[in-house]
Parts: sequence; structure tokens; C-alpha cells
Amino acid sequence: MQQETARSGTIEITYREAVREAIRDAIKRDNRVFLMGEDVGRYGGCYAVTKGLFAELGPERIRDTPLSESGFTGAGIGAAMAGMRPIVELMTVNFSLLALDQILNNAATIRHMSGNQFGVPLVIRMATGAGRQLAAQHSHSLEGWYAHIAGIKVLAPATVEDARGMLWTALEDPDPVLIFENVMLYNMSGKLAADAGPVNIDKAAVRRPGRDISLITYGGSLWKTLDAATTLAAEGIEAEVIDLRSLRPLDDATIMASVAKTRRAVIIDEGWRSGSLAAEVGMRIVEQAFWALDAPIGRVCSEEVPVPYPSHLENATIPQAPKIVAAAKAALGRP
Amino acid sequence: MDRSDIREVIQEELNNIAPEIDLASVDPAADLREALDIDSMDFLNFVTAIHHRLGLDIPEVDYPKLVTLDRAVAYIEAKLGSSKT
Amino acid sequence: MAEFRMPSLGSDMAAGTLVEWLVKPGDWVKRGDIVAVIETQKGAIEIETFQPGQIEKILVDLHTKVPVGTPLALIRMEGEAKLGAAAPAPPPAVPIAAPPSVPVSVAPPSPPPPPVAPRAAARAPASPAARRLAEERGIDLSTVTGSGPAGAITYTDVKRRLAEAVAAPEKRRAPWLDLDAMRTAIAAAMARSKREIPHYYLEHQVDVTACEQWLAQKNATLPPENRLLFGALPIKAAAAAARRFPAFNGFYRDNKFEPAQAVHVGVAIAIRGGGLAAPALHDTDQLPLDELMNRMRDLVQRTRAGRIRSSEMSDPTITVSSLGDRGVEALYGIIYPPQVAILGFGKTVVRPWVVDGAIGPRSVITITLSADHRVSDGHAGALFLAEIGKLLEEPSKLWTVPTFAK
Amino acid sequence: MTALADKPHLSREHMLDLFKQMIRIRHFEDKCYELYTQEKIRGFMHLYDGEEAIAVGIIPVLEKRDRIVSAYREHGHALVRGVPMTAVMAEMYGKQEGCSRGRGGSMHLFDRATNFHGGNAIVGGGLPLAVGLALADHMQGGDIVVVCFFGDGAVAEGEFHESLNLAALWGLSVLFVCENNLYGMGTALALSESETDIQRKAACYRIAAEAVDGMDVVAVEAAARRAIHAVRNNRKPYFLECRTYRLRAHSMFDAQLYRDRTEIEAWRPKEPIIRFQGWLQSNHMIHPEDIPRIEAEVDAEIAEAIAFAEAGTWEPVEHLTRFVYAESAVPADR
Repeated sequence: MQQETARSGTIEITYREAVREAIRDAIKRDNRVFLMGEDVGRYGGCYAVTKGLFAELGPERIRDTPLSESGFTGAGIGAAMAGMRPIVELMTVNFSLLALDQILNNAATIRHMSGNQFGVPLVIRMATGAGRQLAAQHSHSLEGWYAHIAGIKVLAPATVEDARGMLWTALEDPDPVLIFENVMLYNMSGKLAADAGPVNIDKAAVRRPGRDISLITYGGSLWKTLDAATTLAAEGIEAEVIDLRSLRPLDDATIMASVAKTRRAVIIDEGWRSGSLAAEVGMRIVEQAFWALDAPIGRVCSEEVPVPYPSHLENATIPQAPKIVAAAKAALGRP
Repeated sequence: MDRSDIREVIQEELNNIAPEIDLASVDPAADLREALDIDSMDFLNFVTAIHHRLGLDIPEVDYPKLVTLDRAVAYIEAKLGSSKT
Repeated sequence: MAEFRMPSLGSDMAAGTLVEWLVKPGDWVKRGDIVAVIETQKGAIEIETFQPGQIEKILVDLHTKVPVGTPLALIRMEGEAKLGAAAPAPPPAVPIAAPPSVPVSVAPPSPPPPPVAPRAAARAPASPAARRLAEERGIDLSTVTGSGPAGAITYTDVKRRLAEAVAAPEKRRAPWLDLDAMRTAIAAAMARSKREIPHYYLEHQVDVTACEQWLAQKNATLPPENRLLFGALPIKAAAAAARRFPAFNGFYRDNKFEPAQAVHVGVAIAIRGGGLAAPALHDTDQLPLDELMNRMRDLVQRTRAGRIRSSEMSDPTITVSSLGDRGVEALYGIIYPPQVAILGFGKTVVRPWVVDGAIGPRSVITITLSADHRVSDGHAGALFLAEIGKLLEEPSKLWTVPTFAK
Repeated sequence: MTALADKPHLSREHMLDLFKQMIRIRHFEDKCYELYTQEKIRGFMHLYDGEEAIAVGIIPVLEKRDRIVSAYREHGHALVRGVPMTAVMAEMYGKQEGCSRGRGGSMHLFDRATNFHGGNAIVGGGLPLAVGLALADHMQGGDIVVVCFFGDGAVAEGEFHESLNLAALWGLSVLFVCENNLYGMGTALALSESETDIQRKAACYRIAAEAVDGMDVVAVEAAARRAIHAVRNNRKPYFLECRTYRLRAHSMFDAQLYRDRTEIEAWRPKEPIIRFQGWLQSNHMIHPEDIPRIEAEVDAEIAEAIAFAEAGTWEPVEHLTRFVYAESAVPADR
């Protein structure tokens, strides 16, 4: 549990505990809020995010569902249309594919197609990313697909502060919001203000200021990118690290301000390169900051293969700090 | 925009006005008008350039605060700092 | 007489082929009756009539493909005269109201990103940032060595080139501004002026405190690019006065004086690294102060870049020279032939001055006149200088155009 | 037809209203067919010809606060529920005065005022929504009934089974109404379902179910009263299979190669309007002048709806991106 550091008012907390606290806080503050998902109740969540909530908040508000992703996601949409503020947990992005029709053709579309008569104030949380040797079917990173859909918002909390603070703001949003939690972050612990509350969900954040190059990333890749920046700093290269936080809408202003200053950009994205979110960010930089560029825009994405089971191959597939360092140096024309 | 950026902008603009003077050799505390043989027209162009590049309005009363390189950097840094909050 | 038309059964159906008529002329039909079968890409479809009445005439033969909307048969409505038997011409077919054209204007396209300006293909590729810096600083990319891949020029390359430019002033100065040639020309003119023109010199001190205050108050409201320099006021005053004292505004040629119709004040401009020129500000007396300031700024910038027009060199009708705030109190100029006068404005100095009987610190400037005694005498020169002094004491008057009726 | 005696509600006035409601749907859609051939209506359009008794039998029994989810054969449901005919016609023209601002068309009629939660063009797509609507009401302590209309084609979808299970598992007040018209577009029921007695499928989820002759509006209404009462009071889902037949093609551009004309002709005399008219006449509940009066009233309403749609305006292209998201400012930071 969190160790209370009374003096400075901050606590040491894991990403998992931050998400759990966000869910508990939301359910306690608003009786329209309830959580629905496979094994979220009695089992305590397959990543133990909701452990203890069932006993504390009861079966109505922490609702186990059968393995019917399309069914209960559609039910979440219907409940949201009728005044509830459901949190649907799709265990991982890999299983969300079964609910993609409900998310796209109902959740994302109803407000526009009904001429603004019905909205869907729904939050869907799902784990994402590789790194646990779960092989191809359990290691996808498809945030870029969802960030393509008009009518929903897409978030990627990478820090404990965002894991704690994004949920409430998302629940207050009148439109569907998807929150992607990278599996490798659940065990990560970090400092959090004891009274930490909601945060904004539409701005990117400069996690490390720098002058020579902009490293633009999100979610699980943030920490690898910060490691790479530290390595680069030792070689006199000051890299600026941008955490997108919101994948739709993208905070163009923060991205362009950074690139205008550094004149170089590398985008780190765990999705496959072709048609990836990195491709979209890169294109926006070309559209809006072309005349500031002093080198081609670089990308570090996953190799375009189904993620293999053995760890040495899995590590070779997804972005790692050395690859980021190499891409940065290439952009700087350094060996 | 940190201090070194400001100095760089000033030197670039002074370089436009007096290209043949090697700014590195100019004493940062010396009166620029003397050191670079700048007349009032040159100085007005310098102020206009700073206004465009940094979006800073520099009233005439402040001109004396810009007559040396050091004082110009300090003046602009203060002005930029205040305008950012 | 109503028309039975080829129906549209789908947005992707453009035409249909009639394969079977289920009715013949004379048959009575009611709404919803199946009257024909048409062949479409999806197969044969029975089509019904919405118009009750008697089939009058079949218009389309079997097995002919016709576009949607083509009349296939005529239906005579109850009580309507038969076609042909002295029947009036069939009423014009009720045109199916053409579907209101859906406004086809596509959503206003978001402004396409500015097209990439076609760049002259520089020999070595250069990064966008490098191109922009080079263009801003007037650097020829071909003179820059690229450190990027395949010799590509980067931003830092252009900056290094800029720094180099500073180190070598000779190479740096615009090659088209030959100072030596300019020096010989000045020497010849000054020598001729001293030889031929009997100069007489007058001096007049003027309290310009009002000018300074008016200027400070005016500039406080203007952004830097529109601010006025003190130097513009004497030029405006000189031009206005020259309009009233023609003896100082013209040319002495072929042993006689021709007064000039216009007033083109030649502004003496020092060029960096030595050199002097005094090109004309045309119709100076007609220019409002802000316009005069803009033209002066342009003239100075072009003069220092060596881009003066020939007319600007030959047209001055009188010259004004000012050493500005870093000069000396007074300067006695040499007339530029064929002109007949040159005014000098010294440095503004704060000195004790009697105002309404009391002594106080005032900003004072010394104005000097060198004039051609063949054309004018001291008395006229004194009046001319006094006029300029009076104008400088009421600066707000100088602001409007024209200061004095021509 | 059911015997007169045990039908307490069979007043003349109510019977004529049922009759008029069916005529209203039939004539409206008949006009839509004509307008479609004149290119006034585009896209897909699925007509209810022959199934009118289901909408007319069930929907009037609902309360105002109850909610409806339909599919793409939805004109009849919308009209009987009270979505103004003018707004429906304008929607089919694609005009912004339409009930979905012209953006949905025939398959996506929405109306917040009557709790009409839209058509849905994805077969089975509406079932989970209905479950969700009922879940919300359940959690808010309400007692509404959510009626979900779908065709026999939907029972093959996974969502059908997931939805029935969720509704039964969580005790939700959903009335599942399967309009079994024997064809899933071009596939006869027997060619797609191992068990063609559809109402039996509800038993797998312990949901009370019954089948009713969908061509008999009085029988449908009686079944609807029983079903809706059961759902509202037992707080449990109920499954009502209405056996019916569609006399027109699946949609406008369908050569109906999958059935022959004799089958259609055989069903024509059994269609609900002809049957009900015959029954009313044999029970002396309808007078000769009633029918022309009713038809005139209906046709006048339709003419007004068409005029409304013709006069309708196109939504300005500048509004293309409005309402992709809510326009009220979202409180970002608190």
C-alpha cells in the first residue's frame, strides 16, 4: 500500500494503486459511476487493479460480466445514453477487437448521427502493449487504430499522476473516452501528491526540456525515451521529451513549439510503423513545422511482426532505449 | 528563450547593421554606438528588429538601457520574463 | 396524360432494360398494379404504377435499355380525352421535379498547407531550416559547404557561413559599392565647388526643446517601425523654407541661376567604411512627416547597399547635412554643384537659454548655411535661416501636408 | 382470429385506431416506394409491408417513459411511437428538419422526445444497447420497459446470445421482440437456423417466451399486454416471437430470387390489414364510410409530410463536423 510521507505531502504509490484509487474515488463521488468488466469483481481484476473494490463497493457498482465483450460494451453504451457514467474495462486491447463494432458504430457515431439528441458519456479502460512474453495474440499495441476514430477521445496515462487524475476528467466528458494502460507500467511506482486530483486530458507534457532534438512519445515508451535522453545527455546532446498524454485529439501546439526550437524530431510508438500514430504525428510536423526542420523526421516503432514469445525476440520487436538513441543521433548527423 | 539565445539574437541583428565588425571582439560593456559606429537610424532599425523577432515593444525612454551588449541582454531578459508570466 | 417512367430502385442503378409488359394499351390499371418487368444487374424486377388510369400508349420497345426516368408508357387519367381524336396535345409531362441539387460544395477545404515555394535547385540539398536562414540573411547557398549526408547543407552550416562572413569584411561588403571610385568623384566635385562657387557662410542657433518634446510624445504612441527620428524634422523645415526662398533652391548652370520648380532635398548619408552620398528625397516639401521618414529610411538603406537610382543622385535642388547626436556643434558644408546652397545641422546641445526673461536649460541646435554668393546675399540667407528656426519651434505644424500652399 | 368475447378492450374506437395505425404505415411506406423511384429518397430503404400488426399491437401498450430500440425496418415503429411523420419524411429526404437532422436517413431515425433510440443498421447491433438502457434504469431504481425489435436474421449473431444472457443474468426489464418474417434478406430461415422455432432459444437463458401470430393485430396486442406487464412487474426479460411475412422485397433493389411469386400471392390475403378489415366487418365494428374517411385522413397527413420534406433545407456543409463531439465546454482541470 502507499507509504505516507507526511512531511512533504507526497506518497509513494504504484501505477496500479493509482488507477484503483481513481476508480474508488469516482464511484464514491458519483452514484452514476460503476465499473463493468470480466473478473473485475470477485477475482479483483486480471492485473489486480480492482482488488478489494468488490468487497468495499458491492456487486452493483463493481459488476463482473460474462465473456461477452460486444454485449457488455454495448450495454455500457446503452447505460451511458440513459444517464449512467459507466467505466467498461476491456481486459486488454487484444479483446477489444470483439467490441470494435459497438465502439465505432454506436459509441463514436450516435451523437453525430442522431443530430446531437443522444450522447455517450462512457469511459472504456484497457491494458495495452507487449513485454510480458504473452506472444502475439496478447501483446498488441493498437492505440493508433482507436486514435483514428472520429467521435471518441483516446488517452495514454504514462505517469502515476495521470493514472490517478485522468479518469475523473474522462468521466465528466460528455463523449466516449478510451484510456490505455500499458501493462509494463502497473508495477511501476512513483511520487504522487497525497491530495492528487483530476488532471487535464487534452495537453501534451514536456517531461524533459532540451534544445537539440524532440523525442515525442506516449504511454509505456515514455520511460525508455527518458532513459535514452539521459544517455544522449552524457554525450552532450540535450533531448526534449514530449509525453503526448492525449492521442486524440493531439496537442499540435506543444509538439510544434518543441520542433520549432530543436528543429529535429524522432517519434517513439510501440505500434507497427505502417499507418501508425507515429506516421500521423510525423505528417502533422511536416504540415505545420516544415520550414523549421533541419533533418528528416525519425520514427522508432515495433518491428512489423506478430510479437514472438521468447523474450530476446520480444525485446528485439518493440522499441528500446538504444534504438531511440541511435535514431536521435542519426537525426543529428552524429555517428 | 534563455540568456544565451537572447545574446545570439542581439548579435545577429547587430551583425546586420555593422557586418564588418567582429562582435566577439566588442567589449560587452562598451557603448555600441561608439564601438560599432551606429547612428540613430541604425539604432532605430535595431530596436525594430528586436520588436519583430521577440515581440517586445521597446519605448524610446528605454533606449539608454540598450546601449551596451550586457545591458541590452539584461533588459530584454527582464522584459521577456515579465511578458511570459 | 401521365407518364409511367423507368423507376430508380437503387442509388447505384442508372438504367434498366424492359423485358416484359404485363399490360397493353386500353388496359385499366390502379395504383400498385404490376405493369412491367425490367432487367437489372440484380435480376428481373416487377415494377408497379403509382398512377391509376388507362394505358394509352407504350413508348419503349422490349429489350431496349433506357436510363432511369425515361417515359415508358402514357396513362390516360379518368375522364381525359383520348389521344389523337381531336385531343389537345398531351399536357406536357409533369416534369419530375429534378431532385434539388444537393449543394455539392464540399466542406470548405481547410486551407492547404502553403505550397512549397519552388526553390531554385541548389546544387547541394539543403534542409528547410537552412534554406530559410540563408534566405533571411541573403546568403547564397552555393557558397556554403554542407556537413549533412551527401553534402546536404544544415542550419548550423549556414550559421557558420554567417560567422565567417563577419570575419572577412572586404569579402563581406557589397562588391558593387566601389568606395574608391566614389572617393575620386567626391574629390572632383568638392574641388570644383571650391573653385567656382563663392561661398558665404551664416550660422543660427535654434531652441529645439519643443521639437524634442513633441517627438517623444508622438513616438510614445507608435511601434518602433513607425517612429520618427529627430533628423526628419530639420529636413522637413528646410524643404518648407526652401519653397519660400527660391534663391537657395535651384541650379547654377551656364553662368546663370535656374530656380527649381520642385523641392528635392538631398540628404547627406555616410556609408560604412568611408564614402558619402546625398541622394534626393523627391518633393520633400509635399511629404507628410511619417511618409518622409519612411522614404528617408528606405533611401538610407538603399544608399548603404549601393542601390541608388541615377535620378536620385542628379535631382537634389538643395542639400541638408546632419552629423546627428554624435557629431559636433556646427558644420560648414561645401555646396554640391550645380546646387546653390547646403544646410548643416549640428549636434543638439543643452545650454543655458533665456526664455521669457528667465534663464533655463534648453536643447539648442546650431544651423549653418553655405550659399552661392552669385545667387543670393547674406540678408536673404539670414531670412532663410530665420524661417527654418521659426518652423522648428512649432513642430506640430510640420506634421501636416503641405505645410505651406505652393 | 381470436374470439371477440375474451377481449375486454375491443371497443369500436380502439379497433378503428388499430386499423388506422396500420393503414397509416402502409400508405406512408407505399408513398416512400414511389418517392424512392423518383430519386427523392436514396440509400437503403426497408419496408414493413405485411408486418404492420406488430408495431401497432405492441408500441401503444408502452408508457411514455419506456424506451425503444429498433433496427433498419423501423418506419412503422417510429410512426406508431409518435415520431412526427413530417420529421420522418424529412429525414428520409436527408433534410436537416428530419428527426436525425437529415444525417441518418431511413435506417437511423432517432427521437429523444419519444425515447426512440434509433434504428441500427448492424444486424443485432441494437440488442446490447437495449440491455444497457434497461441496466441504467435498473440501477436508477426505475420501472421502465425497454422494447428491442429485431428480425429473425439477428438470432444468428453472437450479440443476440450475449444480450439475452446479460438481461436474464442481471434481471433487466427488456422485451425482446423478434419479427420473424421467415427471411434474413435473401436466406430463408430454414437455411440459416438449426432451430427454426426461434422462441425456444430464449429458454437457454431461462427467459419466458411465446410466439404469436404476427398477422393478427388483436392477438399481438393481447400478447404485448401480457409481456409488458410481466416485464415491468417481474423485472425480468421476456421474449416475444411475432410470426409474420414481408410482402415486399428485403429492400428497394432486390430481385427476390430467393422466393417465387406464388408464395407471396399466397400470403397476401393473410396480411394484417386485409385480415383485420374482414374481422371488423364480420363483427359489424366498422361502417362503410369509415374506411374512406380513415384513408383520407391518412393521405392528408402524408401529403403534409411530403410538403414539409420538399420544403426542407439541406444542412449547410459548414456544419459537417458539428456534434462529432459535444459542443459544451468540458471542464478540463479542476
